[in-house]
Amino acid sequence: MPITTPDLAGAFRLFGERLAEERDALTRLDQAIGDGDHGINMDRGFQAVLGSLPTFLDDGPGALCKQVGMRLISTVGGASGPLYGTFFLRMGTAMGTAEKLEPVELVAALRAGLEGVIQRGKAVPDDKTMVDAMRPAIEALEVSVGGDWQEALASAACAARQGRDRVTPLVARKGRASYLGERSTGHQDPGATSTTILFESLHDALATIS
Amino acid sequence: MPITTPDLAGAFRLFGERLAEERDALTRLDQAIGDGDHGINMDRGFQAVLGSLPTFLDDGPGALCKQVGMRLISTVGGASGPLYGTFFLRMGTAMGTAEKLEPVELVAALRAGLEGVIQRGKAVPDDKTMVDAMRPAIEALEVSVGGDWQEALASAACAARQGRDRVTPLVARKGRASYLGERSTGHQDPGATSTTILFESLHDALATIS
Amino acid sequence: MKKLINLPDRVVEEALAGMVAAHGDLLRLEEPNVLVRRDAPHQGRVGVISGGGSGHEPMHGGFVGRGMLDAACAGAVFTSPVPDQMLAATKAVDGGAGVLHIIKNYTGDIMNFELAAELAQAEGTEVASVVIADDVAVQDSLYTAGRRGVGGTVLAEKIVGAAAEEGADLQAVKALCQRVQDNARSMGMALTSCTVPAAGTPTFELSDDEMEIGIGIHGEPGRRRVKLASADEIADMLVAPILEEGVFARGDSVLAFVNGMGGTPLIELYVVYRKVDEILRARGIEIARNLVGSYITSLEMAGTSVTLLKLDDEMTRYWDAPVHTPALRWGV
Amino acid sequence: MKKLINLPDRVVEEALAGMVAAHGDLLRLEEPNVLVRRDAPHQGRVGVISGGGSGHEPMHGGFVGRGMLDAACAGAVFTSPVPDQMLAATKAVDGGAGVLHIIKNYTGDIMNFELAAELAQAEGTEVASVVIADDVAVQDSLYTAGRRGVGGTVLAEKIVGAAAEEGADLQAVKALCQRVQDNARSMGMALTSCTVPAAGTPTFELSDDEMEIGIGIHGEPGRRRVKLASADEIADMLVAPILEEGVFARGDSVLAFVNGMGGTPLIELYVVYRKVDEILRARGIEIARNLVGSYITSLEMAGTSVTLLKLDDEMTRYWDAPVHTPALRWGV
Ligand SMILES: Nc1ncnc2c1ncn2[C@@H]1O[C@H](COP(=O)(O)OP(=O)(O)O)[C@@H](O)[C@H]1O
Ligand SMILES: Nc1ncnc2c1ncn2[C@@H]1O[C@H](COP(=O)(O)OP(=O)(O)O)[C@@H](O)[C@H]1O
Ligand SMILES: [Mg+2]
Ligand SMILES: [Mg+2]
Ligand SMILES: [Mg+2]
Ligand SMILES: [Mg+2]
Repeated sequence: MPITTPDLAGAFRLFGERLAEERDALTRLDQAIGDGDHGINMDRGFQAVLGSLPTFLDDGPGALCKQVGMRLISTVGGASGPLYGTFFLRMGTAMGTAEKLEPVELVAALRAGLEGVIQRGKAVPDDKTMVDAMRPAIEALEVSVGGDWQEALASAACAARQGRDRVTPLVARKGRASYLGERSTGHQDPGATSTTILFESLHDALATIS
Repeated sequence: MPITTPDLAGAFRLFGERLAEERDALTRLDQAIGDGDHGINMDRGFQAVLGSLPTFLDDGPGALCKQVGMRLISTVGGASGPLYGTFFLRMGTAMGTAEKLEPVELVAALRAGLEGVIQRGKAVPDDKTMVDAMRPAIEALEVSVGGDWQEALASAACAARQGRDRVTPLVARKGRASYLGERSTGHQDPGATSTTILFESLHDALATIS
Repeated sequence: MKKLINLPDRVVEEALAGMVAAHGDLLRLEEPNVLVRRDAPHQGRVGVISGGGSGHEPMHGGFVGRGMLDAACAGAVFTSPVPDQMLAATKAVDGGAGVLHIIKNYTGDIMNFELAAELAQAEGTEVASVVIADDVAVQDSLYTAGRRGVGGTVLAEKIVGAAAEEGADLQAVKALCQRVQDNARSMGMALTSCTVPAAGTPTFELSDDEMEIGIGIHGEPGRRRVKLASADEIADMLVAPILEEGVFARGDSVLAFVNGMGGTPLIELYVVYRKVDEILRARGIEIARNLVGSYITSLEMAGTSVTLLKLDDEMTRYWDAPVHTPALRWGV
Repeated sequence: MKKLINLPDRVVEEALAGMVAAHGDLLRLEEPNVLVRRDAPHQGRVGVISGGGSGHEPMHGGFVGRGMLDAACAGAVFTSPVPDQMLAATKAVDGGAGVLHIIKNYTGDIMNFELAAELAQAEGTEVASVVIADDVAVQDSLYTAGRRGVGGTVLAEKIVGAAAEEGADLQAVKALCQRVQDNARSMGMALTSCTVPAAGTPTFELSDDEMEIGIGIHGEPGRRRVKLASADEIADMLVAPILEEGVFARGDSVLAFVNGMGGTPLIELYVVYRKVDEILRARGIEIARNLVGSYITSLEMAGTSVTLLKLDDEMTRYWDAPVHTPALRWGV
């Protein structure tokens, strides 16, 4: 069963709600190795997205994703604004004008989003950024999307968590955390954490679709 | 046995040492109803006095007192500088050029000092200032100076303590403590406390003289 | 005690040395701890001096220069200077036309300035003095020490300094200063206490949900301690008692001065200014001039004070006149 | 959290409203949260804009006016502005001669400014940009986010703004800005943390006997945490790594900028300046110009930073040129 615009909007809504719940936790992570605003930033952006979501539903999942991306770029700021904004923008572009998406098309769009994030932020693996959760999650989807959709989504969320945790002991080399050098080791990356929440939300919202 | 310049200098030295010991306690009293500097001020002034004391001993007790007063005026600042400075200056003027002092002459000089403090600060009884310790101490000396000198000095110190404590429940009406209005009640006045130390020092240093 | 200092007893001397190192084009340092305008005295012109305890920077030393103070005496932290200082300052700026002493109304300041004036007059210098007592937090009474001198002092020093710079005589300068004093009212508050370096512990303790309303500039406790409130509520609490004085009426032009106490950042002062502007606008009082920043402080205390000055044309003109000091500069 | 604010989410908007209320003669406010020089754009002149997270006041909004910035974009507290803001600012100041973006080197600032520049160029405005990265506390590396932009930004905005005011073209203005960047080095420290209003708790905790050396301006932890030291020792710890860079040599003329982090009073900054002056003097480096005060802050953080800029004649002349902004003013 293909994924519709309302399905995707529901996943984004769930992501926004989870971000609101995790706002303070994300901010605390950012206080330790950044400037203490990641939860605030993401929540501000998704409050704006959720407020406008009903008006984003007219033109298919691609238009939805693009509008989410633009809204994030216009409201989040900081590093995460352009990065998540680009992620959703590129997803939207990849989706084109399709009215519904097969899972494999969604996965391809996620890959395009990831490429956009990498292009914009120039993070390489193990720089300890959101990319370290995003890439394994999407790779997991890519290998499992042919099988059970629910399991594919579960493995993506799991891979995001593992990626997030795998880089916790590392020295950050991008973003503000990089200023800390050795002192960044042992701290969980806020952006990798919010990305993990994204893939958990995709699982929880979309696993029941097909 | 009359009081000599070194006798008086010894009393002032003892007062200075006591002020150094009580510096923090006096400052704490001033933190509660003033600006937290009375101990610091008095200690700074008497450090300067004690440093110069050996050079003040050449010309009799009157010159000694005047020089102590001038030194205080030049080093203490705040309210207590001009007040204690005037006190010692006027004492010195009252002593004239006498080489030694009978107790009754010392008491007359203390009275002149008190009048100077009142003239400069315009405090009336129960304004809750140093005057409320100084006046009863000097009055006690005036009534008892004809008898046993040691007892006279003890009664002065005791009267200073009583005066200091008697005004603790009152509302301050002079100096910074007056800004507090009702909130000044229940707090011991810093200046009345340093004055009490002065009369205790006079007792401890001069009681053994005659 | 967390401060950028060396020995607590050396703070004032070292800060003055830093000021002279940074502003040697404007200032010179004379013994004992007097900052003097570099080119003072000016023959034939009235000298204007002030002074007080340290810990209120930039007041007063930061206001020495062209068009404001000719000299400032720096006492120990929160302690009035000694008469030797005011005497030295008076002599250093005496150009034969007399010297005005601008004195904040504190018992110590009054007495020490009085002693210095007596000495200066005995040496042949004409001295006039004006006492600034603009703090509405304190009851105005003949039977107490009276109101404190706070934010109005900064405005008086600017306006009066400009008049002296233009050559007004001692009587005129004194009358103008008195007019500024009579038309200025202030009220302050603190979110935190401050620590006198030599004392080492905070002057008072405030818990996390409390603030002091009606605070002075020496860490002396205020009128009352209340629960923490919003910036808008605080602006109301400060402006209301000022307006109750009956000095300011609909149609008046005022100078509004929102001051930081030392530990409060500028972003918060603008939040307060916004509300002060709104309150006055609603009352039909026009803010013709303003000053927003930390100009009369209380060490690292967090908090703010509001000063309003009812302007007339002469005051406005002198406020706008060129000034070049370390802390206030325009027109030059 | 003890602050003079209303709702944490409204701090930036309300502070901007306060700024415009206080400085309406210099500034206007455009959507979304952009402070624009009142009389911008100037036909035929290069526009200079900057911007960044809020919480660093007076930077950047306090530097908008004659001879400095034409516009400043205010992000959320410690969060880079969004591209819509830089685009609006760019368009508002575009007088046909191009617009310079002065960007502090933070991942977020870089990316958001980049997006805005792409959009502005697509709309036909020529945009050049210079990235300020003067913080020696951070290792300079191609493989990380690189050095932060801190105190040098203030100096760049002043000097470059003066050049644009005088009519220098976009290439010249950009080259000058790059030269300021290349010749400026900074290092900062914190005695206390700060609290992002929307977070409500301090970004880090320091015990009473600790300080952070090599701190940024966003409450991000520093290079190392050490025992509290004296002002002189701290001045040494800040100046030494700056001098190790090899940019400053005996005989050089520098601008020395001693900055307060927001919660540190001026008296302490002058204590630090005194020592900085002494250190440089001993090295044969002349302080030809100086700036002492809280110009690039980190909310209410207590602490200080030192910036040195090696001056050449052109930079000195532009530093001295008239400036009229809320926070810096001289010559006018
Ligand atoms: N160059 C980059 N590429 C990818 N992700 C990055 C990059 N720089 C930072 N990030 C991510 O952004 C997160 C921080 O976001 P946020 O706190 O909202 O922005 P800021 O650092 O501007 O305050 C980091 O935890 C990290 O995962
Ligand atoms: N007008 C006055 N007359 C007499 N004593 C006064 C007067 N004003 C203040 N004092 C005394 O001075 C003391 C405070 O001295 P101190 O703290 O050194 O000066 P300051 O108040 O200037 O900080 C008060 O406790 C009070 O006893
Ligand atoms: Mg962050
Ligand atoms: Mg006191
Ligand atoms: Mg005092
Ligand atoms: Mg940020």
